[in-house]
Amino acid sequence: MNKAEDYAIELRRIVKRFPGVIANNGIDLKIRRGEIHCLLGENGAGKTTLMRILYGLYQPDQGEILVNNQKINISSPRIALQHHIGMVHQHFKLVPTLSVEENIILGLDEGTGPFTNFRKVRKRISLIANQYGLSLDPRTKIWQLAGGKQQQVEILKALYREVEILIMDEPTSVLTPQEVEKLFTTLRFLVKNGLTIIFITHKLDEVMKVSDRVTVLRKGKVIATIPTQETDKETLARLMVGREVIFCLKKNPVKKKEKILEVKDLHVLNDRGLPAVCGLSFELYGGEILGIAGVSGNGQNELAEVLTGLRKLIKGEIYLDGQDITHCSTREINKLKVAHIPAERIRVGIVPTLSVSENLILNKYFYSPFSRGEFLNYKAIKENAQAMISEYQILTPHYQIPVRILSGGNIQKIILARELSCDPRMIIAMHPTYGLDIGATEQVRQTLLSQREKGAGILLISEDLEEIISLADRIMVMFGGKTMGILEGENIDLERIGLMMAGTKYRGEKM
Amino acid sequence: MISAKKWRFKIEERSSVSNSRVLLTSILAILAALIIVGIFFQFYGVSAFKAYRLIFSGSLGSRFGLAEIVRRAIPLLLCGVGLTLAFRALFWNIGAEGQLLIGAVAATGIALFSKLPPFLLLPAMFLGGFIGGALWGIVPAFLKVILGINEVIATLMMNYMAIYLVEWLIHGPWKGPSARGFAYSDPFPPSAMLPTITGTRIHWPTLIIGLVISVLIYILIVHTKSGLEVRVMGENPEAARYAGINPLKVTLLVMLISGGLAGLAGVGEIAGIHQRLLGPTHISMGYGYTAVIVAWLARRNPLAVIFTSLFFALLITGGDVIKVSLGFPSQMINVFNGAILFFLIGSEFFLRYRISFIGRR
Amino acid sequence: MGWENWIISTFSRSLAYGTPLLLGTLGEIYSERSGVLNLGVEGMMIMGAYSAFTTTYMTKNPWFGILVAGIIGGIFSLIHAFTSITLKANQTVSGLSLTMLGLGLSGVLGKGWEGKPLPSTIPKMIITPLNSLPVLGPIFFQGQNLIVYFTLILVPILWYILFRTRIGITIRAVGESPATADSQGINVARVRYVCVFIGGILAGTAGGYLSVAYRPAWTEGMTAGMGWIVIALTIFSFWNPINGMLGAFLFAALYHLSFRLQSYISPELLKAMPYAMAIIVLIFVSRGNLQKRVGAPAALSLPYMRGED
Amino acid sequence: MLTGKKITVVLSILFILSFTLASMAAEYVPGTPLKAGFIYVGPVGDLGWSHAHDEARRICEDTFPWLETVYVESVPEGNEGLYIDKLIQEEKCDVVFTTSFGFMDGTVMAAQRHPEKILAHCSGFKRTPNLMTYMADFYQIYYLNGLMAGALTKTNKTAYVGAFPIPEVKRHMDAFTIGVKETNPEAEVHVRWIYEWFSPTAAKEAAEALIAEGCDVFAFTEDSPTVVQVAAEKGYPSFGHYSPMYDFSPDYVVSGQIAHWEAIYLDFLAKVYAGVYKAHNLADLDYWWLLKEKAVEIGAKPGMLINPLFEDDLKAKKVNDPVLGEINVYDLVMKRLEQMSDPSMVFDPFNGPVYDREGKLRVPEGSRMSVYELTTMEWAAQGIVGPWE
Repeated sequence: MNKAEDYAIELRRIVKRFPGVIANNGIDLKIRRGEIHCLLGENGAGKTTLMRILYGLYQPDQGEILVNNQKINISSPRIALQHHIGMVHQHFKLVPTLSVEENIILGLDEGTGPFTNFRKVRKRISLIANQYGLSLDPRTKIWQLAGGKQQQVEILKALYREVEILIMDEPTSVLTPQEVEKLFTTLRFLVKNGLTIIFITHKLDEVMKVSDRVTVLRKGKVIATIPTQETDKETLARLMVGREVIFCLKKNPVKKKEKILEVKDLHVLNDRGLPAVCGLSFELYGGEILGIAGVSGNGQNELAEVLTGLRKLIKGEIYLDGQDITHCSTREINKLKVAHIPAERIRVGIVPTLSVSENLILNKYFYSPFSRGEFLNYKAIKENAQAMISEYQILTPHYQIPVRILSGGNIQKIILARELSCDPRMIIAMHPTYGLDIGATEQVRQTLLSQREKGAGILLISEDLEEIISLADRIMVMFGGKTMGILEGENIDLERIGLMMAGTKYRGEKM
Repeated sequence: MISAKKWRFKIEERSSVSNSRVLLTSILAILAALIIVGIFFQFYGVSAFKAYRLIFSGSLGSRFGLAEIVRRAIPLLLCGVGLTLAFRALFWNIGAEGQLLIGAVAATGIALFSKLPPFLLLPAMFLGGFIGGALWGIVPAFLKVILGINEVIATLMMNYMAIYLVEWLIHGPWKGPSARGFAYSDPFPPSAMLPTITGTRIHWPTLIIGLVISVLIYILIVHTKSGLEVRVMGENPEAARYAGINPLKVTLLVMLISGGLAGLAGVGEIAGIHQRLLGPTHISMGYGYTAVIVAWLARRNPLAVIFTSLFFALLITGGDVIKVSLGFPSQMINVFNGAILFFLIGSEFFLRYRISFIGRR
Repeated sequence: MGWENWIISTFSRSLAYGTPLLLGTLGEIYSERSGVLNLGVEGMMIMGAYSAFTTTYMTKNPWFGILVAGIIGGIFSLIHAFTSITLKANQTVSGLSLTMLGLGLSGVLGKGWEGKPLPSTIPKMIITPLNSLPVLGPIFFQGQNLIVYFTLILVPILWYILFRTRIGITIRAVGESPATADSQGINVARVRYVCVFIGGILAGTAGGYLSVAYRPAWTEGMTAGMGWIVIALTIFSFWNPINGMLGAFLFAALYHLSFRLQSYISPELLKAMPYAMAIIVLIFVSRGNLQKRVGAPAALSLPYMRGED
Repeated sequence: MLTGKKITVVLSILFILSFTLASMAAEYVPGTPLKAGFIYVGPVGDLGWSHAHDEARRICEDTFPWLETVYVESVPEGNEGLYIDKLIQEEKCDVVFTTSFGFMDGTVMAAQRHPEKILAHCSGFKRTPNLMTYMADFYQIYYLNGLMAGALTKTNKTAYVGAFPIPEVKRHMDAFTIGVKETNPEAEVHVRWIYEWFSPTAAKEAAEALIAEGCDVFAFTEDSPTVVQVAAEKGYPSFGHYSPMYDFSPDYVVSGQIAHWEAIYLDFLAKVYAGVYKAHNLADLDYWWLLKEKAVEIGAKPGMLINPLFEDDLKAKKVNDPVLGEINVYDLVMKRLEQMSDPSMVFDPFNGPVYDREGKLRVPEGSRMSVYELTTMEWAAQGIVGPWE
């Protein structure tokens, strides 16, 4: 058998539908043994879904899976593991209160019945760890470990299970640059030892750096599978984005107006009590969109939360229209006409069981006319809902329908309608088009642009570089809680942003 | 979307549930429970038919039965309405029993030891009872919001602390000289006794308070800003945070009212029925726990509590009837409650999920 | 009558009265470690007490009675398991119903069994020559019964299983992060069923101990709130069998001392103590890393549904 | 403006009008079949108070062919009114007995609601023309038990586990102590309270605490045989309470108190049947029945006054009585029993002089305590050790 045809995995015509979305639309994919194969695509392209099918977490609606040229039915992760397929999830599947070794042997049957020879386990862990240059104390509890170390545990866990095909889902999104380097070294070690790695990412640099071949996915379909050496970032970017529409967005030149937001020397801690934003300063002007780019986990979330009063800062000052809002509550900031389009729209943006009309006033029910004194005015609420539904083209059978039955796009429209209908001074939009279909994406972007026309200052936080580039007037890149510089006009280019996202400061400005 | 493949049927979350489906499912669940208990009757050597006939005719069919249903529904109504509010905010208040007792204690303190003029006494007792129950209720609210302590455990533990507080009072400092050494407080002065409908023990002022409050709470939930905040917090706490709703404020408000209403129930029992402080199991007979079921069955709707509290009052009274007429043990009522509850929580599953059988893929 | 008398009586009573508390607590620790809060302990215990008594009365074999008590407790717990695991119902309400049902059923079925003397009970043991050891002898080797020893042995075993074996890792993983456990191919529902069942068996056994060993008789409601002390003790133990043992024996000792020191301390205060202590412990561990180290299982009382992240 | 009173009246009238049942209850006609209802505070199976009343009820029903009875158990205090109404209105009872002190006020109110019916309240002190009170009291038996306990103790420490520190229990403790002191002036009575009428667990631990203190003879007031069982495990003698407890440990139950409520019930019901007692002549009727009325009995079980196993020990112990001279305890018990059973009750434990444990004279020489003094007794007799409230 020809080496080129020695496929470890073959996926044929995989189709997976979710309510309202086709996540995978007839995907064919072949993974060669012993290669690092990147799955490249934007958020929502269907990469993760496809890999979850391969790992047995989802069942495909159509299509077949071949492992080592044999057709199999992977009904659960256990079956996947039996075929030596392992997966390291973006959100680690680790039990924080258990130790490293306990997490590693969790769910594993070693034929020792209920008992475990921990000495043997430890020995084997350290053997594997040494082999791949990992260093871990098997008795440490997971919650005591940093993100990179936790990922090592995940990899160890897979290796301990004698995985031959390892799926890594956006493994760099939680890592520091040093940790990323370390990870790549580890991955090369693994391949050298005969493993096959499927590497999910939307970062071009990583593809170029680590992979042997790359498959580009877009909207649930395979666009191309190319050996990495035969391509370059620009080609891949074009294939990945493939977006004609985007670059046709009509954008009027900036009419830079008065300063809306001023952030001085901001310091914020994350949930684990570690510094997430360290000494960040910037300004936002009316009528502009300031894009904030960066690998996720570099302080963007914390920044957005501080600016909306959801998180306390430890040092720094924040001014909105010259007014000190450093220690204002969410409600107080909200009343200063700050709109917030949250990243996780279903989890935090709406109340699924409440009606469309009630969801549309979540940020203004305490104003007249929606309430008078303590009482709600349902007439005004209804009129507001009807107006919003038609203005934002929300597709809903009725304004009293619970929001949960609407599609993702319509839910996002509800959030936009609610947040933007008060003529906001400032809009903080996080991943506003994530997971939306093309039409909805278009509408969301147009809406943001029209707010810009009206003179609002918009802070657009997104991991979707294309989106940022096409919408933003200025782009600030965050890395490690600091700004790597702000790009403007001519200076904006993908490669430069990529470098800054990796921690290189922009030389064009004094920093 | 969930699929449990092994079972060869598919379980999907329903997107919405109509009121009539809720009603129908609840009624079916109760019927199923009654059938199971009926089999138990039969097993016990009593015709289920006869037992149920007696339960309903004995309680609904006589003046005394009806009066008893109404008077038992009063504490269930007050506690239950408060619990619907707490449950709306996703605060699992299992502590109505303790809050009721503290309300009774506060009312007793005012009735016996305040030197208030007679016309002020009862209003002061209601106010004091409300405050007492509310204070007992907001402690776990604080514990939950500030320290993240599970409210089920906290409220449960506080029930027992309330029980032993009452025990201590009637054995110790509040033991009445007129009780001849028995563990009771002195009886209340007449101005601290609630009027009752002649020939019954229906202390109607509490009943009216309960009915008015259930309407008020309904209005609060559906028509006010605070009510919207409660619903947002209960349905999606994260969204509440993003909308700038202060969880401490909402939880405190909810537990202030929930605990306070249970406290009012305590005032009603103590000033309307007993007119002195006595053993905790005699004051309440587990109304606080039964109210959990009452609120649960009402699907957290305070107006529906009017009916569900009457329904459970009917069951309790019916239990009394068969206790007298068939010589059934008094624990029968717990079998009833337990069975009905299990069928209700079972039925919840069929409300939330749609189950369809599928063949092999 | 010196200090030895106080030590001997306190410790030996603490063993005798603490054993049912400990059995119940051990069971509830397992149940809660797997993520299922079972407020039905009182109900399972009383069903155990009832079935142990009637079985022993009819068969004249107290050991058979204890066995049946464990089985009945286990079967009873499966009701809660079914509603809370399979039907994903609210565990609080389901547990409360279990307690109501247990109290009710045992009260109704137990009519006619009340006030009957038991023909045979679990014998008290005197272990010679160990009983002649000073202090320790009278505490441990005189007048205790096999169930007490069995429970004492159970503590390290259950601790070992929970913290040193694969089974324990699985249980704790299911209670902390069922999604993770699921992703490792662990059947979350099955683990929880087993743990709830273990909780039921132990609670039933505890009830059986009460009615055929501790005080050989059956009376309606004889568990008298012990199930709720168990709930408090489970918190107090930080979900660890060893601490559970210390807690159970501490409260049992306090209970006994409340009678010895009756002239000095209000009994209501002592009775309220387990409940107050449980809240204080919760306050104590609610902060910072302590929560992770010794706090409640993260998925406690949350039904698990496989879903998307 | 509507006042509270007016609303009450209006609601009451509406409520009453809404029912057309005008069952004008008639007064009982002597000589016709009679129906009696019993309301118990606890479950009937608890071997204690409620059980004893229910035994008596059954005996009555077996004795009188014209009598029909009905009972309700486990009635929480505060609910007695309802049950009285139910028994009268629906079960058509002519006589209703309520058997807990806590039922007093509810029973008085019910008596006023049903002036044509006969009610009887046990252990209370409030009477109306149609409500009598009754009580079968054990203090004389406890005294006799005390005589034996004093003789049997080797450590000079006898034990008493009490339910609630109320006059009834204190009276029994005092009588028991007086008995103990009479046969053994050195002995003490150690007391523990469990604050429950029925709590096997508490009774057990209280008894264990007393054992740890060195007590070796046990008396108690709690509605289960727990104390008997605990004492027997350690090989200590004890005295049964309320029901025959001999069967629970035949080797260690010396004697005990047995209630015969049927004595009162039979007498009263017969007189109602005969037309002696009617719904208007009960205001002064108080059955305060003791040994001489045979409302109570001393014995390990009916007919077994003293467990034969202990006869020799009791006979071996001699005491000097100022009146009876040297006499062994067995004979002393018999003599006292005879004296107290005499219709003129030539002896009573509380014959003066009686001192309390503070040394205060409570009953002067030559006088005897009145029923009122007995039922409100709060002092502790000399020899009692332990908490008193």
